[in-house]
Amino acid sequence: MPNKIDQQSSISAADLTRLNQEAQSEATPSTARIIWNEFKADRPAMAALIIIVGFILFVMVAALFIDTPKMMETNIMNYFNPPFSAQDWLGADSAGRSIAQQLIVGSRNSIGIALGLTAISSTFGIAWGLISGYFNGYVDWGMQRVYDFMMMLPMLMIIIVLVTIIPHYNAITLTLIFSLFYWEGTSRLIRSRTLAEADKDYVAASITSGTNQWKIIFNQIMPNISSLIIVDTTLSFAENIGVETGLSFLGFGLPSQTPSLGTLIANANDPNNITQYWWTWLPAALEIIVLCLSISYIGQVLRRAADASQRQGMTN
Amino acid sequence: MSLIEIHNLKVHYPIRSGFWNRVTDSVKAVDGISFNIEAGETYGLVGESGSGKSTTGKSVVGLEKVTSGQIIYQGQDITQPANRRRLHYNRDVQMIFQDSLSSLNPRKRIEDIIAEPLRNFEHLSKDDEKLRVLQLLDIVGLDADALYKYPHQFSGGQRQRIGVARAVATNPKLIIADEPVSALDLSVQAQVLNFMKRIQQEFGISYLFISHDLGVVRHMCNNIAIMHKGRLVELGTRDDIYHHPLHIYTKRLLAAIPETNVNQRAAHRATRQAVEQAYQDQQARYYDADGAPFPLVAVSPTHFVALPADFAQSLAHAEQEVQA
Amino acid sequence: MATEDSFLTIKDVSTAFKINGQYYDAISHINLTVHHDEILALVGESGCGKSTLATTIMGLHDPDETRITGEVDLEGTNLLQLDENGYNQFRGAKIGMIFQDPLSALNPLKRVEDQIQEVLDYHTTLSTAAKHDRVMELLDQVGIVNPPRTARQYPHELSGGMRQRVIIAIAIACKPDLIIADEPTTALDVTIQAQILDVLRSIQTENHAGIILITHDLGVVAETADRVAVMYAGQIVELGSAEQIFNTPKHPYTRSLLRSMPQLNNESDDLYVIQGNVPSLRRLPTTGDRFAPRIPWVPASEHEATPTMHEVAPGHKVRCTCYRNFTFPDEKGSDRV
Amino acid sequence: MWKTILRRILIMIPEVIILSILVFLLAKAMPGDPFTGSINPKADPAQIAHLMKINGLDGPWYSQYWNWVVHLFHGNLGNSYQYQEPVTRLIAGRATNTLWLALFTMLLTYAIALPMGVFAGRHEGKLPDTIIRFYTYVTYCIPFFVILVVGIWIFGYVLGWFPTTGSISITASGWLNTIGSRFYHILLPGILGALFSTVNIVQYLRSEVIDAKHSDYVRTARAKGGPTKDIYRHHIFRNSLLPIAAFAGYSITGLLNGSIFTETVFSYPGMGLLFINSISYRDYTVITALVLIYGILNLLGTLLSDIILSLVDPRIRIQ
Amino acid sequence: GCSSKSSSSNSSGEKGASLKLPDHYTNTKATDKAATRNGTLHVAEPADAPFAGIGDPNLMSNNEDNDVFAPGAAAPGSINALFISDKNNKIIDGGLANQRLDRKNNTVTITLRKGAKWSNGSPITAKDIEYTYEVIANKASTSQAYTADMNNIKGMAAYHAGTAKTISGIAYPDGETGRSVVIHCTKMTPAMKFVGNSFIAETVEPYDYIKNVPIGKLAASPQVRKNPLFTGPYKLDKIVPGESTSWSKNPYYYGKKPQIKNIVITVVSSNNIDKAIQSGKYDFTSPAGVMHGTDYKQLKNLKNYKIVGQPELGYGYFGFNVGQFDTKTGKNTLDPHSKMANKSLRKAMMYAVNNDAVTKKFSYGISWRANTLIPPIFDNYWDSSAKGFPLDIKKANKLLDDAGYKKKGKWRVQPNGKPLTIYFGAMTGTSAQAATYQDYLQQWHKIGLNVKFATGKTMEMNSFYSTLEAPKQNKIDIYDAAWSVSSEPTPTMYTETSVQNLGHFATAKNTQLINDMNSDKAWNDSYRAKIFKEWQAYMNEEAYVAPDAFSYTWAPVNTRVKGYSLKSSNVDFWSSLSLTSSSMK
Ligand SMILES: Nc1ncnc2c1ncn2[C@@H]1O[C@H](COP(=O)(O)OP(=O)(O)OP(=O)(O)O)[C@@H](O)[C@H]1O
Ligand SMILES: Nc1ncnc2c1ncn2[C@@H]1O[C@H](COP(=O)(O)OP(=O)(O)OP(=O)(O)O)[C@@H](O)[C@H]1O
Ligand SMILES: [Mg+2]
Ligand SMILES: [Mg+2]
Repeated sequence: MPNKIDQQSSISAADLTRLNQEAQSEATPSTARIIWNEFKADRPAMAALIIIVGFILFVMVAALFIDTPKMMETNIMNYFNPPFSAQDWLGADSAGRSIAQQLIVGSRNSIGIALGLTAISSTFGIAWGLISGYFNGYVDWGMQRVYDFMMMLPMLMIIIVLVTIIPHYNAITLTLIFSLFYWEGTSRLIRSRTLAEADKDYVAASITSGTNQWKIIFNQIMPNISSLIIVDTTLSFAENIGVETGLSFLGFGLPSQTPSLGTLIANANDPNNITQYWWTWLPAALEIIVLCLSISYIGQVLRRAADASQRQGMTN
Repeated sequence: MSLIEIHNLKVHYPIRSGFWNRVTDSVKAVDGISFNIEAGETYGLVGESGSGKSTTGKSVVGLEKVTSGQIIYQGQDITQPANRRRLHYNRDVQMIFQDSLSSLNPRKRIEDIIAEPLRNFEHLSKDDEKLRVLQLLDIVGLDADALYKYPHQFSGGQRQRIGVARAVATNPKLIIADEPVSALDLSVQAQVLNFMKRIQQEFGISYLFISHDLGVVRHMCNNIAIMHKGRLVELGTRDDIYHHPLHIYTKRLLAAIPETNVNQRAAHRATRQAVEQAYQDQQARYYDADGAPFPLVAVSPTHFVALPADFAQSLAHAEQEVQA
Repeated sequence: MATEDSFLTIKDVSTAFKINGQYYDAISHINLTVHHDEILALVGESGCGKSTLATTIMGLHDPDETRITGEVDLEGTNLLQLDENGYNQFRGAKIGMIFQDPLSALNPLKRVEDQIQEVLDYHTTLSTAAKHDRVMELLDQVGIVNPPRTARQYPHELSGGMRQRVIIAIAIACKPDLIIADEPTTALDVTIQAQILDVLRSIQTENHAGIILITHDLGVVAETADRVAVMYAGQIVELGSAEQIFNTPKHPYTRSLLRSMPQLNNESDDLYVIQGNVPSLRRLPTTGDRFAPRIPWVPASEHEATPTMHEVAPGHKVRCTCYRNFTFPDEKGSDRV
Repeated sequence: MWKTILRRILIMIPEVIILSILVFLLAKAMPGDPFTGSINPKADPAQIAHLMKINGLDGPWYSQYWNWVVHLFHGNLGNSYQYQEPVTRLIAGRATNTLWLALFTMLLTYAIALPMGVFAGRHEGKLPDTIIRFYTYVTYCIPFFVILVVGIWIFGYVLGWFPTTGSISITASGWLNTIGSRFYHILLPGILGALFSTVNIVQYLRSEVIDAKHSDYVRTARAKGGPTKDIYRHHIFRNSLLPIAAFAGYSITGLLNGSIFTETVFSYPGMGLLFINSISYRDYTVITALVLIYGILNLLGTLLSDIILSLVDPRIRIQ
Repeated sequence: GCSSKSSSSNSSGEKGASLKLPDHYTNTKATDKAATRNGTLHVAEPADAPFAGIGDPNLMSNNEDNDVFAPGAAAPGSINALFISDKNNKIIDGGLANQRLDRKNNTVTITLRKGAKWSNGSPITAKDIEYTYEVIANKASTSQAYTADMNNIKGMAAYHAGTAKTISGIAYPDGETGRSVVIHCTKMTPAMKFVGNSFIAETVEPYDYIKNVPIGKLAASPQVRKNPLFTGPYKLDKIVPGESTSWSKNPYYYGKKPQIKNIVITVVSSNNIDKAIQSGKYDFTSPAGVMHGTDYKQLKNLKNYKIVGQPELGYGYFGFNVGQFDTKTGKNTLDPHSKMANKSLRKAMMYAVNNDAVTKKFSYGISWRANTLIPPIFDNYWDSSAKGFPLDIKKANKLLDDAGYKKKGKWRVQPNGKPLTIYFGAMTGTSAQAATYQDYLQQWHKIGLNVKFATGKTMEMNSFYSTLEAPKQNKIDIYDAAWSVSSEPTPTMYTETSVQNLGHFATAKNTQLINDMNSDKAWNDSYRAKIFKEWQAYMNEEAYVAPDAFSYTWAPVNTRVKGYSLKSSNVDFWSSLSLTSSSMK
């Protein structure tokens, strides 16, 4: 009986456009916009954002112009060339390969792994956490058992074993192997927040509005933990840039012909390289630290901005 | 025929314990209650905290898994999810929540919040939908500006009205209002209560009005059920409950309402303490051996009380004599 | 009620909070006295500054974030001049405080007994055994049935009413002269609320304390208060004995509040609704009558430019002159914002 | 309590069984066997086959697995091919080394992290807090092994303050010397490990302290008239430190992971180094045993944390 | 005996190395008596992992154990050895026992010296000689030392199979506690004259001491792990499992009296060995320890250390996959249709490799280009005149052109016109090795051969060998690997029946030559040497397996050490050592 409502209200279809325009002019900016505004207001954060995005783009593009197989060729003459020499301004490694070029391609690979890993593990972890947190009962119970089991696995050991088993592994396989494990932290975080969210009345309201469960999970609950998701994803990205370094150090990382920040830093494994040939590892190590610091800084700003957008309501 | 009939509704939450974590006991949140809600009436459900009011409300709206009993709507038992789906039950039965902030998704704009049930049940065109939302806003006294704002930008009273707008969007026949005003300030409370009454008159909606504030219930409801320990202890018209309470628990609740008449506060306190004393002393007469309320018996066509039949009759007689 | 036996005098107290580097008054120029053996109720809508006044008296504000002026005189000492250590001599000992949410106000990791005993540790030199006895006594006094058992329990094991009793026990442990109860029953049921109020009253009679009872439930005020101060937007708008406030309310705000309560006899009618909202801290009007925007039909000429308190009867004061000719508009208020 | 712990342990059993099968299969799937590439050019293929047989390396995987499980129940994890001795004995020797190192690292971690976290939280926003936070951010971003490698290089080789290999000096005699020598050997790896693992605890503790500072119960405590230092001691520190205690169990996982790096860099003969060696040697029995042990230790760590948590926090009763 | 040429030069110049390392350190300073009597000699054992700690020469399975238990033997690598040998590894009298070969009766008689004792003072007996065979051949034994050659001893096969309780072919002329045993063989071979042959075991086992331990459990027993017995100049005092061993003088040693009170051998990670030496913590690294070229670069200029070295018992080589192993017949067969079956292709690839430059750059002279498949330490057998495969791109191109490998675009194709992709198998190792492999690929690309890493990258050792050990495989066409060889150099790994013949080549000529090495005629040393040289020439000509690099075994020696000599004639390596100062220089 929609006419019942029509009867009760003086508003008719004729007013629609006018009222809509009025409403539009009063519209509150969306969260994304608020965050963006926050960034615009915070100069250092903006700078960090530009630097990071710029750097990533630079590395991605520059790497396209580098012929990796050629770069990785042994060049006996350039053996441990010191930095700031004519050909290699960052010097060369024990095989006479340019560190600068390796750094670019290596960053591309490491960042690529980090991006891929973050995308896969966060997506999976978020979905897992949301579903497990929303459906209590057997679904949650089962998912929690799987989670417990995964938590029990000694991750590093299993990864090493897997890496030795897989014959033709490359950056993609490595990303997939890491993804097997890296969703756990995210999923736990998301689950505990989802548990809290699912108890809120707006979820009950959605149920009584006839919205189906999946829509509730992904359209209603997820936006409410979006700031958590954004921050967590940023921070995991920062962390994931360094994820293959440890494995490379132990000798189970990327194949030697695939440069990465990890393989570069692993040069520090040889104590002689630490001081004598410092350029073989230090730039990569510094790059990781700087990248990770900047990204986590951005993460902090995002958290602040996201919190602010939620807090706004309280003070208004 | 009543709009909705609740028969012997039970909701038990399992308590797990012991070595194997088996279900060893249960919280009897709702333990066998029956009542009917007529079309167009406001039915009050009153009781102290933890007595099972919200659980009852949620069961009626279909949010709670019912342990046993039936809720009959249009001849179907809607405790079965399949029946609810078939009937588009929630199009006809909606809910207003106590906490207006938490019941509105903070990350959704008002338009989306109010349109949510419309999208699921009515499938209107985009413009029609928007128009309907605007009309609803108009009905609850909010400007069109509200359309693209977020819940936190409104005051408690306004938010509660947005909740009402959502609840009436699909033209429901029954709205469960679970303590809709207890979080609100006095003046805002008045605003929302007025408003709910108006909507009811205009749309012919029934309310199941849940509250522990007997003042508000008296203002709103025609029929009232008093709940205690998951059961109903007394059930009757407003007059039955406020002027002829029979069960000691009802009396105690009534006595606890603070009196705004300063001049008689000493007397009021004395009465309250007397009733409290009686409540403490006469547990055995008013409750069964397990401390649970007895089954309801009728003392008049509208008035039921959870007491042994003879005791109930004698109380009713005594009451009549006092009146006379 | 003569002022001579007042032991707490609040003189011209204002408290401002720092928001984005600027100070905004949450309460301004509050004058109030509290006497022994009385319950002074502080009523008003949410955000009127009731809690702010309470915490100002207790000195619980972060000095970096607030600016407090005026004088809080407790038996000759101006509390606002004290340093943290000086204040600690008063807090808990001379002033006890009861908070609204009894669950979060108790340390979840400590047993009830320890939490009560802590006050005794700070302010008395009793032996351990004596403290224990005192704790039992206190629990008994606030109406706990089995003190030894409750003393051993943790807050989460208690019901809301029990927790609130424990908080009260803490507040009265050192027999303070002043007890500030900030909405002690809002989170509780009517029946429990009645019990808690009874406990408060019995304590007051036993200890001869003065109580500041903060609430927005007029029923509670009517039942318990001796004197009432009605607050609006950081100011006291009406002050008087309970009888004065309920029987002959003067200020439009007080009258509006009373009128918006559901009454027995007007059940079929609409309730009165005060237009508008309590302004937020940053939007507080700085001049004129702060309540004026909510009674727009009253001509500006009725209001004072700088409203002051007018004594309309002994002990009964009203802010602004607008009360004099105040009537509600014919149609009983509108629910339009 | 005891019942719940027992039940938790029972629930663990299927997990451990699945883990054991998984691990066993993974180890089998690794290319090569313990005898591949043994560079004795005169080794006889028949002899190698014979060795495979007496080491139980023939037959289908399930029968190998079954044999392994049966032996397991006799406390026999098989023999290490590389070390020619029972895995149990081999690991027992290594485990004590790892245990000492882990224990020391953990104690040191707490000794460093607690004051830092509390201090930062208490002086939120002030200079020391900023410094501590900067330290945690930077440490968080440096790969662990870089800390180790640079640390051993500076303090071990350049300054020569600490031993750089092994777990004990063979010349140490007498129990005092022995303990001293052991301690001396774990000092540097322990310190470096602790510097790294403080990060999480410091950050967590700091925010706990800040939360506690603003909590209602602290306001209550202030209303009691308690001196600030007492309020910090009885309420803020207590309440923020107790949940940290439960970190102890969870941190086992981190310490075990870290042990792989620390022991490799310091040639410290513990389980982590053993694992890395066994991987390149395809010493299946050792690999399976180690992964299983690490898995079980992880489980026990979680259990321990839950128990600690339920002990210190009366609100939590483990289910 | 034929040890004609024993000029024993202290430079190895003629062995092809550009770097000349002395094989001993002549310390002219006087021995510091007090330091020697009371001091401690610190030896570093470079290793990647803690040592296993099996103090029994027949059960230990890796170099590290050999090194950390070395002071229990007279000279490195000869723990509990019966014999001493001359510089050509020929067994000579004067060791713990003497050996007599009786070709007529097919017997070997071994006689212990008088009064020989274990380090615990108990006598060494004939049974101890025999027990070695039991330890190696027992059905339950964990030893890897048993070889088919041992079946040459009568009754051995039966004992090994477990059908006999004792080895019937071993007799005690004067009882088990006597001094000699007689070993009855089915045939005698010239290899028996040399230490390191695979026919006669050359150690003693302390039978009395270990007889109660089942042989299968011996390797794990305390008798072998905690308190093993030795026959050498030092006895084991203490062992920290996996980490270090500590030694003191063995009063029962029959030979030259040891001089230093205490020797401590500590495992040091190969990664850090140069730093450890630089920080002056060790007197020298284990004489047989693995040291890399980069280490040499770091250490060669230290003032307080002298570098001492000698050519390694081993060599690096390239192998070509040219056939398969028939598991039924147990034989390798050549496949004439295989990708690498063309001799010109193989040789061209070898000529394209610039090993002179590579070894110089990456090993600093510690390795050098090998010219044959017999390492130069075998003075008598090594063909110093062999050319091997020096860099010659022109020749390589010509070989390919002539053989019909025409260029088609960037790469050469097979003579039949099909494209040619060659897969190179190499093991993951140090960064220097990685660079070397890269260089190989580049060189091959230069002559137009499309060579790629098998699996696209270097292979982890286990995957590498498990790929190669398959009876038939086509993943790897050419591979780079290394052998360490025994002191008796017969190349048994290249026989028709050997599973170690990873490229599966088998030719009649090769079989013939290897058989000739141990034929009756070969009892004549010069004939034997001639056959060895013929074989080397044949292998270089066919290039089924081609030499890659020879290396030094070398060690930095602190200048306070006196008497350090790696000469094979120095049978008293450990007891010759003394100190010239109480503190490390
Ligand atoms: N999910 C649940 N699991 C276990 N027990 C529950 C659950 N929900 C409610 N209960 C219990 O059921 C009883 C009734 O709860 P209900 O919320 O219906 O009470 P109420 O009358 O609405 O109380 P209030 O006035 O506090 O809202 C309470 O004792 C409560 O503890
Ligand atoms: N720490 C603070 N910082 C900034 N503003 C504050 C702070 N505390 C309170 N306020 C503001 O001061 C005003 C008065 O708040 P107060 O809590 O005293 O009100 P109240 O009368 O106690 O309300 P309620 O009934 O909701 O408890 C409000 O507008 C509130 O937003
Ligand atoms: Mg409820
Ligand atoms: Mg308040």
